Amino acid sequence: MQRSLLTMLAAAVCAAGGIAQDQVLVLRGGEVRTAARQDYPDGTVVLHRGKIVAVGGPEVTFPKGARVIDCKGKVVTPGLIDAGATFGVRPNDRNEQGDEVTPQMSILDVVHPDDEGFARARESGVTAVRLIPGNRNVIGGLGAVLKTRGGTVAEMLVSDRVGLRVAMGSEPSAGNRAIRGGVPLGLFVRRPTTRMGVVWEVRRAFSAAQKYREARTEAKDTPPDPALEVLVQVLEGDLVVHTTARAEQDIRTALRLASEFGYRTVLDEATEAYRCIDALTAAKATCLLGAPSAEQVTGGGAGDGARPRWHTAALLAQAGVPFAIQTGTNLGSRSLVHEAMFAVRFGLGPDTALRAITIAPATILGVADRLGSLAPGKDADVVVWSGDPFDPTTVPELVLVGGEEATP
Amino acid sequence: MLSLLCAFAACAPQSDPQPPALLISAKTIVVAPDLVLTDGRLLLRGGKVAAVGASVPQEVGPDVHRVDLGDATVVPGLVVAHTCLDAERDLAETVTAYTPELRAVEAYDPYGKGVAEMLAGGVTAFGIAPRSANTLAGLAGAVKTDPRAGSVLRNESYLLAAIVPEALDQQRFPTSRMGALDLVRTAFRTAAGPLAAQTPDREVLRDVLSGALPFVVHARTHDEVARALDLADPARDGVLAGSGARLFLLGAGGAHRAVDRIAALAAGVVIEPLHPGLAPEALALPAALAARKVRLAFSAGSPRELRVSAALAVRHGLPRAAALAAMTAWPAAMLGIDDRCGTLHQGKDADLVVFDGDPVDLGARVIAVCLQGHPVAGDPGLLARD
Amino acid sequence: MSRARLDRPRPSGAHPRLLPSVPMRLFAAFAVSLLAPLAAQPLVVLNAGRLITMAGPDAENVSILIENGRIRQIGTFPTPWNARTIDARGKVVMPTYVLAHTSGGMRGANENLANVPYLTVQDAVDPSSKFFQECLRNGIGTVHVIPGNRTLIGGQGLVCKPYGQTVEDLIVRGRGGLKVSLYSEAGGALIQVQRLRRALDEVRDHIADFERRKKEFEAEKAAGATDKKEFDGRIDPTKQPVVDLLQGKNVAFLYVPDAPRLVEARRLMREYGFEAVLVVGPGTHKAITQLDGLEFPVVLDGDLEVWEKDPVTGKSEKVCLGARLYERGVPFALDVSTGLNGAERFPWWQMATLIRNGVDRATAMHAFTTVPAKVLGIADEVGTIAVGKRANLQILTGDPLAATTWVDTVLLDGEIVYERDKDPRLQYLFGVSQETDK
Amino acid sequence: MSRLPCWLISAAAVGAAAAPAQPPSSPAPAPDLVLAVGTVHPVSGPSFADGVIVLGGGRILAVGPRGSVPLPDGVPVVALPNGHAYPGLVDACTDVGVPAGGFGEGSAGLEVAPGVDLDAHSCRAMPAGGITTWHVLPAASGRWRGIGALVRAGADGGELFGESARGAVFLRLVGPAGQHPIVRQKELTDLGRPFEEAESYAKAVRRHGEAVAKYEKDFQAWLEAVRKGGNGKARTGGGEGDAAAAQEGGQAAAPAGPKRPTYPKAPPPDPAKTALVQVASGELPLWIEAQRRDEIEAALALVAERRIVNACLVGAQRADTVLDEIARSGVAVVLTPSLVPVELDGEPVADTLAAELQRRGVPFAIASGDGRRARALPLLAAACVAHGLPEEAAVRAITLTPAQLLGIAAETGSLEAGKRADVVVTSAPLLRSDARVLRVLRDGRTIYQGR
Repeated sequence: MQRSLLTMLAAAVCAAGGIAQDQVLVLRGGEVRTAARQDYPDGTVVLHRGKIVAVGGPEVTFPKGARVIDCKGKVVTPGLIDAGATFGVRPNDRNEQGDEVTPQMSILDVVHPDDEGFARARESGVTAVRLIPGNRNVIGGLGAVLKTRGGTVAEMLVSDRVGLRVAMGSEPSAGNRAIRGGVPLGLFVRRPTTRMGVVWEVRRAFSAAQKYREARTEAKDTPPDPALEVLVQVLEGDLVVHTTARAEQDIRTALRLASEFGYRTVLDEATEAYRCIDALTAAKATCLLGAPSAEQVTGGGAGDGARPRWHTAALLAQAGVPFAIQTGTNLGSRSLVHEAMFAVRFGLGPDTALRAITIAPATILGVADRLGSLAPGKDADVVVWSGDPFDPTTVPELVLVGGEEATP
Repeated sequence: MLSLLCAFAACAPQSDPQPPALLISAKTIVVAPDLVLTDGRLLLRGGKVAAVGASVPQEVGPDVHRVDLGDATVVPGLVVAHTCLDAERDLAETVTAYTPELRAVEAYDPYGKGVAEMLAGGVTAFGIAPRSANTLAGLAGAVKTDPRAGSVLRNESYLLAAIVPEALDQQRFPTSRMGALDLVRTAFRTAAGPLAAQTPDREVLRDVLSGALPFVVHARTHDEVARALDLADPARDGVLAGSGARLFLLGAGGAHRAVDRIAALAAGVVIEPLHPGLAPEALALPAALAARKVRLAFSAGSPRELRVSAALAVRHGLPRAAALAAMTAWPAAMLGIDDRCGTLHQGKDADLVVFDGDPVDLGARVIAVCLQGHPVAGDPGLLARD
Repeated sequence: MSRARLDRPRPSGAHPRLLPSVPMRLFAAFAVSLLAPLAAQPLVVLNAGRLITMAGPDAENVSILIENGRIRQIGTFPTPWNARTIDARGKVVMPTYVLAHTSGGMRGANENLANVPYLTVQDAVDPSSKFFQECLRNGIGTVHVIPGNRTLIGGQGLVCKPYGQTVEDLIVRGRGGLKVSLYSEAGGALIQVQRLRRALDEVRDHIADFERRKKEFEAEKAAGATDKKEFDGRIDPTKQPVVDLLQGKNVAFLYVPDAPRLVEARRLMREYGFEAVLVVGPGTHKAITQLDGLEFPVVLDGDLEVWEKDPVTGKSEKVCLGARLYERGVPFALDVSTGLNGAERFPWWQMATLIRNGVDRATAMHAFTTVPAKVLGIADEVGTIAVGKRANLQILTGDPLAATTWVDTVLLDGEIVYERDKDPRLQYLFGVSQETDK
Repeated sequence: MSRLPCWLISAAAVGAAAAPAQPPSSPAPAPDLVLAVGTVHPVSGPSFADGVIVLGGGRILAVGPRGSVPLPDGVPVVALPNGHAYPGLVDACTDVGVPAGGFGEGSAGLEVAPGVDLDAHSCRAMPAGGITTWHVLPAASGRWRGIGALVRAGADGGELFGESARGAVFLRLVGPAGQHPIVRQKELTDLGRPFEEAESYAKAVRRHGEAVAKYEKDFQAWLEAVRKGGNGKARTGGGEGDAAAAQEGGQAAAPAGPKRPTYPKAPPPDPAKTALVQVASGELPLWIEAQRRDEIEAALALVAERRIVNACLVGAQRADTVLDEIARSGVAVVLTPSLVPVELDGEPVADTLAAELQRRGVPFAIASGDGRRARALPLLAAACVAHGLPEEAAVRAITLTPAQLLGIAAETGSLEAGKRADVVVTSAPLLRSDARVLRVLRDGRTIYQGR
């Protein structure tokens, strides 16, 4: 309720941003890759008031006095969407470690709009990102999709109900110590200390949510519990779970839990997805792939023992498993477009690769109504590249976020 | 030297319980930041301000001791809105982060060294606050810098909440700002809820919601401040929105881009001690806020800190009058003690400081301090009947 | 599942040979087994689809005749009856890349004593190191392995090829340099410079004393005060490399982390009159004018783009030293990082990074071929494809700067030393089997 | 002014070190700018209203009330009718420009100038505070810390003052709190030793020079002797080693004729001792960081014992306990006051130090000591005024006095004809809180302009 209010306001702000430059903007003559049905070798994109008005070939007409930018020899694509951005939040604020299960936490409370990560992502063609709590909790909290432009969270916000962070594998139990009698000293003497314990925590939370839901339907006056409210929304399918699962066993566990409680889940950083494609297709699961160029998992996930393969994206594409490419927590060093470029190097088709960093994440994150492709009515998030985006020598020459130039 | 002052300050008041009537004339008398008398007169009687300027009768009785301070400046006793003095350890209950009903005055030691120093520097009243180590840290109270017991003016001046990093603890809930803000929201929601049982902590939170008690949030960086303001922002569906709550900010050093929202949503800002090392924007913030009619006060551990903050603020564009108000009238109002302190209007307590210049200039010296009519610091002979 | 089902780019015509994956330590053995026949027939003809010589315009559909590891002929000519042909039609042939300065390929890059000029990399280099395999995989054919930056005078470098079984196999003619480093932990900058000064002073005095004794010997001989025929005074062997440096018989590879140190480095070079190849960290751009008018091209270290935060505005801006040097017309060579993750270990990526920052294509490619060859004094042997030069060639599946291009085959001195289809590591990274990475 | 001579010495010495862009002696350059300001505070003399300052070739050509100095025509005039002009401020001791991690391990001979990070943000911030010259403290470890660097402010980053930019040699006597008395005593006794060693070192160097000369003579003589005496072979072979052997053999065979002389061994070069020699000769100032009473007394003892003409106490927080000794000793003091009360060993530090030193005629400078305070240098001085220091004395303590202590008074520190054109113009008297810096000139170039 409150959140939708928030979103509306954000939208209003974006519109306001557009009104500032009320003039019609036309990108003319470039090779337009819409990431939708049709591409236009000699294309036209018309933008007005922060929205895309028209997309098409040379035939598209536009009013006099419109500002026309000549894009001959250049490539026009939708703004990129990084479904796995790791910047914008200070390290300690990424996880609320006071408890293992904190579904009511919202990443919006800790987004740091001045973080340079936003500017850098923007300059590399990324116009929207998913930010979500970290993996140190079993159930971490709510993620959000934000634009990479605008000084305040409200201006940047696109959607704040994109997913609930659940984490499998070694990270949630890392640092915890077993209780084994005696007095528990300190915060980290607690469960879980094993993968089993992690799963057990998830089960306990969701079965509690089930009871709470029944109790509430029977007795209207049961005191509201914000944490369980969130889990109930998951159970009722209003909210998607984003499960971090790198190693094969974790991926399978994540799918098992999802089917057990009947909720929808996205598999985050599914490094070993190439090993359980059958399961993924069977469960109609969707994946977020981190850092395709990595030869080994580094950072917090190293303990999961997952082994990357270079052609994972290509295999998923063949098997028809919907997936998006993210920069991810593994290697944040390169920009999103270059991660996709490596996927292409390793065998992924360029069109699929482009969709994997535009419309695919938009769909997975439930913001495809506003972002992800060049289509009339969508936000004017557009990138003009100096050439083929998957050529390593190409640079983004113009980045528009909500119709406003975002390149310095 | 300080210890000597302390001893002096300690004994002086007891020595004569009923202060003498005093007629002060000076080149400059600042009755209030907006009312400054030149070559004015001030009549103190019974520890109160009996008359100011024109209202002072030409002829006063022989019992009145006349003092001509020449070209000195008389200002109301300075007021510090937020301090922990040196009772640091006692002012935070670290077992849990939710301690709204704890009172700082109960850990206040009127004989502490810090108090004497405050007095010597011209601070006659201050708000003693819990340390920002807890999310809902507790209640700040207002006291006179008067080493006698019973100097407490108010037990509950405002409720202090902190979302700064030092309020987070990696060994207990909350460890992140997500958790801290969740704690604050949940606390107010439950307190406001009809089903909530009556407990002391909820009483406090309800007083905040009713506006009876100011709510001070310690937030420093731009995003901390933004989240603090969200609490009172109807557009963000803040927990305090729509209620009568009065939101103050403590710190706000990084808020130079949020001044307009602050002006719209906050009742005032308490500036953390300024030092030359801070970023220029942080030093210019008081000026920016004052320009938007935001009421300011200072947090300070000592009078030196108070005056350095004021001086630096003025150095970066804060008008002198505003700086003086931030050291007297405004903090008094915020602490809810403006019926007695903060100005020298008729009927107020006779708390005043005599400077040999403008207190906003660091070059100005404290000549004398008068507390409820008693000369308590500075040159003892100056205001006392010889 | 079979790899054939992937739309992965592969050499046209070549059928995927699915060999059993083999532990990497046997990797060298592969190439050996396969160059055995080649030793018998010294003549090799390489038919190139596109030839990038780096020494003039590119050519289409030409052949290269290789004899005894050297290029004998380029152009179109009848294939000699006894020549073995390598078919690279439809592919791109260019010289292998040259690394002017790296600490990869040896065990323990830094001696924990500061002043050890008498050490030499020859004793530390490991022919079977992962780094050398990675070099071949990325088309790098000549590397100057030299001690790391965490010493003062670290020892003598070695120019070698990343292929062979013994150190002797690796050695290539070329000027290895003496490693001198101004790197220091925080706070040590001044001390480091002072220590270097002291070390050089010591050697300078040593030389002076030597010269004096020599002069006196001549005098004594003239006066008949000695029966010795020859002067038998000796230079302290542990000082010899530095003596050579100060006498212009050796060149230093001087690592300079930042601008203040760069100024000092130039001052030292002036004062002590020695020649140095400057290996510069990104921070040096603040004193970029100090890089004008140098004897040798400079060498950039692995990270080409760095972000510098401006404490005033709090905004951080991207700095690309290579681009700045390009604008000033200062020649430079590139380096790759030695890690297993991150694209900075690929020459093509490093070149692309420079081009993204405004450097032109030719400059970027020379920075990995002719320029480092010049730095190492072997420009007449490697770096370009020309008659008489070493046949160090790489066969690429496409344009060297395209992300989809792979190094297909590498020849060093006319021997095939790498074939992509037999690269166990790639077979691992493109497999789905459970076996673990060695 | 008993110690004026010592200033002159240092002024001469270091003035030379910091080679001026253009010595004042050379023929006066053409004027290129005129500053007309409401009030001029030359510091070297009384302030006056409605003054003009004529600048040319980076130097001050003339200063005085309007009318008293001839105004060149055709020269741009910058008029700031409400402005107050002061000499560019001099921060006698600060850590602005010290790289993160400091300068490492210190020694009397460690010149920090090459290590100063002139591009640091703190350096670029100095002009905004009206500071045109500062002395970088050699923030190195150890008792003998090194030789500080003189830095000039610039529009973008600092510049070294002259070629060597050498400031003062720093000796740190400040011990940790709660040190055991015996240890302290040991620390603070026979500080003179290094000077003695330095002296003998200087002797050794001189002797070596003579010895070499003698050796060359002897060698030639010996060759002559050998030539005359025919078969020298019996006696010696080439090289000193053989010579030595020959000597032993000589004793055995006891042949006539001179022995081959051996080359004298040179003393190893030692920058630390060299620096101390220069200190002893007054060529380099010696600045001693001392806070507690015993430290200060030890410092004074050292100065008296070695008769150091150009010495200065730095910090001296407990100077209030030994004021008269300081006054008698003839050393100057660099105070690094803080805006907020400070304590030393749990006791508050007296705020009245500056005033007391002033009363006793001890020359003293007020320095930031810390880059974070440097930009508020005037406030530091103002804080001292609050404790009885006359305002003009406070201004002098951040301009002329530090320049004199650093031996650059001939170059900067006051508004006098011939000095470098370092000028700060503020919107109000410098020590007032609302004094904004309107314009800063260094060597006649505007390096900062306030809004």
